[in-house]
Amino acid sequence: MVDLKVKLGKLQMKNPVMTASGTFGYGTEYSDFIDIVRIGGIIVKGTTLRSRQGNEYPRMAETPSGMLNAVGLQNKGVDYFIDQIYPTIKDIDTNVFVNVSGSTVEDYIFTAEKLNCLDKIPGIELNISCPNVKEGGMAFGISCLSSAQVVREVRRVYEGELMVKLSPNVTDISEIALAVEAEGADSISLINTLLGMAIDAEKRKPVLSTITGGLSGPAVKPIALRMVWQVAQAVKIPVVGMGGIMNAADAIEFILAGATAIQIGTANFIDPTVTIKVLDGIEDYLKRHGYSSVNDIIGALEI
Amino acid sequence: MVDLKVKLGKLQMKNPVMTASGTFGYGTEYSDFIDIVRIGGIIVKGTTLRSRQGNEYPRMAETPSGMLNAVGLQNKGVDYFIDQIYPTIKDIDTNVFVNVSGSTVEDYIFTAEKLNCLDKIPGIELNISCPNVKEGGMAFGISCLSSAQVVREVRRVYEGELMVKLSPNVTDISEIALAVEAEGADSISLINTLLGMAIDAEKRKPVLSTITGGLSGPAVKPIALRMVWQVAQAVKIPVVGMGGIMNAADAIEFILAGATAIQIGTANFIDPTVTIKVLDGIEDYLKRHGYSSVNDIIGALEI
Amino acid sequence: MKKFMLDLVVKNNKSLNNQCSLLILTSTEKLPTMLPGQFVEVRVDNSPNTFLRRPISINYVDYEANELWLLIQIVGDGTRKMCELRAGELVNLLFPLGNSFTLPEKKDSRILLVGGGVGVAPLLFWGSYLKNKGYACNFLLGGRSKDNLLQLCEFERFGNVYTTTEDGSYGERGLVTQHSIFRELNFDTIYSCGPTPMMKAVASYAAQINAFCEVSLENTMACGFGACLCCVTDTTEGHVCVCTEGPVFNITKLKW
Amino acid sequence: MKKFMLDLVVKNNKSLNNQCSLLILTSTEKLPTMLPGQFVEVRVDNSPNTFLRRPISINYVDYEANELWLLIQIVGDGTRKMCELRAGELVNLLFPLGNSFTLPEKKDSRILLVGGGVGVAPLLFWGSYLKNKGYACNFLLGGRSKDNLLQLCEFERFGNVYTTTEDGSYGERGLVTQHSIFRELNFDTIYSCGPTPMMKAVASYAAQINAFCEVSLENTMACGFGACLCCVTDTTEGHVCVCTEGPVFNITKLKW
Ligand SMILES: Cc1cc2nc3c(=O)[nH]c(=O)nc-3n(C[C@H](O)[C@H](O)[C@H](O)COP(=O)(O)OP(=O)(O)OC[C@H]3O[C@@H](n4cnc5c(N)ncnc54)[C@H](O)[C@@H]3O)c2cc1C
Ligand SMILES: Cc1cc2nc3c(=O)[nH]c(=O)nc-3n(C[C@H](O)[C@H](O)[C@H](O)COP(=O)(O)OP(=O)(O)OC[C@H]3O[C@@H](n4cnc5c(N)ncnc54)[C@H](O)[C@@H]3O)c2cc1C
Ligand SMILES: Cc1cc2nc3c(=O)[nH]c(=O)nc-3n(C[C@H](O)[C@H](O)[C@H](O)COP(=O)(O)O)c2cc1C
Ligand SMILES: Cc1cc2nc3c(=O)[nH]c(=O)nc-3n(C[C@H](O)[C@H](O)[C@H](O)COP(=O)(O)O)c2cc1C
Ligand code: FES
Ligand code: FES
Repeated sequence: MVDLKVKLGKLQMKNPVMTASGTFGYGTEYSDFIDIVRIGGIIVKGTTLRSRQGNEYPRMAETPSGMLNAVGLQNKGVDYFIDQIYPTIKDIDTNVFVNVSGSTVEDYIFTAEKLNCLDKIPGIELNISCPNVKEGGMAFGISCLSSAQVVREVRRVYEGELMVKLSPNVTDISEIALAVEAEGADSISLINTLLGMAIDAEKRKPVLSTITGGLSGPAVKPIALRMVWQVAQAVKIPVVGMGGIMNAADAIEFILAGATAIQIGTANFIDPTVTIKVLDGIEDYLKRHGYSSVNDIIGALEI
Repeated sequence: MVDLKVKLGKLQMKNPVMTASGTFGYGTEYSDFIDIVRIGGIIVKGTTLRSRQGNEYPRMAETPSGMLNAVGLQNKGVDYFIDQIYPTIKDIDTNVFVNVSGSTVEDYIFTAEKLNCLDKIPGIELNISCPNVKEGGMAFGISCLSSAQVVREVRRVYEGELMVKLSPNVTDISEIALAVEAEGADSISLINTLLGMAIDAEKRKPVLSTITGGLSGPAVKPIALRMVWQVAQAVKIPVVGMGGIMNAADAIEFILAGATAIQIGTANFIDPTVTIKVLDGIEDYLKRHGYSSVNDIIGALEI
Repeated sequence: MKKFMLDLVVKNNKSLNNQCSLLILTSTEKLPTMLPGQFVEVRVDNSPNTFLRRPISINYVDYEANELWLLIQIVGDGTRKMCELRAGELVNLLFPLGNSFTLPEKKDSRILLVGGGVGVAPLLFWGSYLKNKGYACNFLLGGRSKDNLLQLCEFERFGNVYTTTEDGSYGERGLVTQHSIFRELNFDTIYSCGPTPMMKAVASYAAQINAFCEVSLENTMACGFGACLCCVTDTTEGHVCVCTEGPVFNITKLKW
Repeated sequence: MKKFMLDLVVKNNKSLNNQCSLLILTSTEKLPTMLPGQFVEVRVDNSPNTFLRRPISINYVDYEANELWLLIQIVGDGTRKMCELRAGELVNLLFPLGNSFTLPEKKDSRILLVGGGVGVAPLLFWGSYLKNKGYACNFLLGGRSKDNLLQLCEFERFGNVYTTTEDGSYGERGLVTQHSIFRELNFDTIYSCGPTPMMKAVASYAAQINAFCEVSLENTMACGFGACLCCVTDTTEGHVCVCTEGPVFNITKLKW
């Protein structure tokens, strides 16, 4: 028996496999396909202070080994989440994180404060990296100063596990990671989507209603892996890696690069059972290589 | 008959299809497969002041819809180029550009100065964006200050077409584009490769000798397209777009986004005749849509 | 309704014209129950340009023969690969997805099903279902030319079939909405699937005569089961997902 | 030597064991001249995980039958797809690429060709070529077990065949370099292709006895024709491309 348990800050996780925000609904969308309780952690949809309609359609474009999305944080707001969604998911026996976004620092603070009261939500993922909203979102995540400020303010009001999700659309991601670590983040997750664009040559128009959108999927994996490796070298807090993970080998690459846990996003759309396959595959890898715990391979890349 | 001619600064090009540096050797590598004279412009290998052995192997990793390379500017230096290579390529009847790289500003200046004397080299492409060398390269291209400095100094000594090649590994590429435009660049080319990484999970080792390398190919196309669009909005000088172009439709997307010309890199490895196919495909597109000149579709994206 | 991810077996793949094929799938297990209007998400293997699954309507289900029919029109690499599948090969599906058409209120409703091009796909299953439940249907099917009129014989098993072609090569010449049947018969219940301009024309006619009208929408989908929020359409209730709240919508809900 | 990009036709694809196949290609046109040691770059279609071409040695050329043979071992998706090609299908190649083995200086040279696993591939073509030119060859072929010894009958047409298997299931037990032939015969010319540790052992033996020795190297290649500079190996003359200055190298040039 190999041990799959990992710790994210103070939080014990049954295994390192999590689902990425915006790709796993509230978890229940997947319960016909898998036993979602087996997943180490579920990050639910991006949640904002007030209800948001999201962007106009088209919101999606397929790209080589990836996709662009421009959902734009469609959600019914944190109060709706607390009143309507929380009761239906609070008894799911795994760590459920809420992904929090905002247009202003106050938005983040108020949303985090409200979520702080929820017993069964052990943590939030602070999304300072959404490229699909006009205000806020990524704007916070691309400068050290504003990243630090949001984290500092949220840290004051939020007591649970505070994971901060970084944007890859920056020159030096380690710098931002260090800035949010210094303000009390418990862990860092990366990468959010890369800003991209698709054009319909025949129609001479952008494919997405928002012109640009967020790129995800295996296409971005090499970039994500590099950034996770850079950030894991730079910070002391746990790193949660994601970007294009499609199978257990991909997940292990991120763990070797220094990720304590990983998130799976786009792959869920193609194979809604992929999380369980990755989980089983990690266990199999550890057995084959004679490791007793997944902790033995975190950051174990031989340089 | 549709008109394929475009102008890059003062330079007349017979068509907008160019080849990307480091992927087309000195052109002659392809002459068994195609009539290289049909290509609008050939950018030869990255050339430095002194001879460079390049990086250790492995230098290449395949990735989803792309590849990482870590060649590291292997070349025999500018003097060797002038003495040995130039005589063999100077009569190729198309625009041959030399891609210039350096570790210090002086390197760039001296190399450009030497190339300034070559009659049949109408321009250089200043590579301030190579991610595969320890010193210089990308370091210049990721800050406005140093980008501006290199361009300013080279502009003093170089009289031909000065194309500056930008790095995509930055937070705000338009800012850098504006900085180099202000210093007298005649055109801007982008994108160079994105910094990425590959890991062999079974061996627990990085695949590349240099750990990280440069990502190219269709995987990066959405990012490249977005950056070309952003830069074309920002600057007045011509933009040369590249990143993952595999066929005529891809090329047209870049042109619609604002590129006056395009470069093809990685695709040449898979299909050494791709440049000619793209050229014919652009002509066909223009005919089908009733345009008389390729200039009619530059930046013609309808927003 | 429980959703499944299953490998089905290609029983037959019949080319209907140079663009369309009828893919008949089966399984060693009994196929789950599906409803007319629902769709499947097909994983396209061996296709470098097809990263995501492809949504395809359920064309027909023959529970006795344990067959699931898909009617596919080639528009790109994904649909091309589906049309190239050979008998015996496996194809991975997520299904059944989405909502379904609503039964007419009265048994004696005057029902019209209007389909255009490959949009006729879900109407066959719906027509067979209606007939089974004792409703009488009329089908109005349109296409650019005779070749684009699909499955006419199949439709005739379930009701009266009227046709239009744009070039007049079969049935009446013109668009479906110009068919003389609208002057002759008085429908109170209309279902439609096809190109958006066609459905909009049908919807506007239905609204005019105050008929109950449902249309089946398409949208760009990444998942097909409500997880990505990429497939929204604008409704009187705001943005809703076509893959879960649709693909079938009552036109009174749409902002057409 | 002029390089071509051509679609060849699969004439036959024969599985040799559960990992290896012999792919026989042909063309309606006369195949161009190729040299032993050269390789082809295969474009692998319908394979989402295979972005670049795959380098494969020329195993044999039968100019009379207009056949080009490739011996392929499945190690990943690209090679798997090649092994699944069916007679009649087209496969796109860039070829012929790289340099070739060097003819021995003297007609009466005592020649040994040492191959391991799928590394025997180029040695068959080279052996046939040598025999044609009037040289006598010995082949020493090694594998993990009997199953991994490929094309023994083919090799026997061109010279004496000696074998080793690691498990002793065929020929002598052990590694190729442990074969008794080295104690019995005195070679002055050795060619080798196979796993790097094997070639290094062969090279070190050759250096010891001062034999002329060429080995055929592998490397990660993006293009195969000198354009990318990805495939370098370290030599006495610095980094050189395996795809153009190799794949065949005299061991005196290598830094082994
Ligand atoms: C609920 C639903 C049910 C459907 N039912 C059927 C069906 O029964 N039979 C059938 O043949 N098709 C059906 N479609 C459409 C089908 O999903 C698309 O044709 C398919 O995804 C195209 O994939 P491709 O790889 O062949 O083409 P791609 O390479 O993805 O696209 C080729 C071209 O088609 C356009 N395109 C892509 N997707 C769509 C789309 N959904 N609608 C319109 N244009 C598109 C693209 O813009 C592009 O120009 C349905 C779609 C939905 C949403
Ligand atoms: C000049 C040359 C000649 C060759 N001749 C032959 C031949 O005649 N027959 C034959 O079967 N193979 C030959 N090879 C090796 C062949 O190119 C690789 O096995 C093939 O590229 C693997 O592709 P894939 O998609 O199946 O595996 P991938 O998915 O690319 O790789 C699967 C695994 O194999 C490893 N791998 C990939 N490429 C190589 C390689 N070049 N060497 C060793 N391991 C590798 C990878 O690291 C990975 O672990 C030759 C290679 C070269 C450079
Ligand atoms: C459709 C879609 C919606 C997303 N929504 C969110 C979101 O609300 N909040 C967030 O932090 N990230 C969001 N993301 C980003 C993912 O969580 C993840 O960071 C990214 O997709 C990279 O991982 P992947 O390649 O495994 O998908 C979204 C991604 C997709 C594809
Ligand atoms: C093997 C390889 C070598 C390269 N060498 C150089 C170089 O010397 N100088 C340079 O400016 N760019 C170099 N590049 C980057 C390309 O010119 C181009 O910017 C990049 O590959 C994106 O285009 P593509 O996706 O069409 O390949 C190299 C790319 C590859 C793949
Ligand atoms: S396609 Fe994902 S929510 Fe509808
Ligand atoms: S593989 Fe490109 S130079 Fe050798």
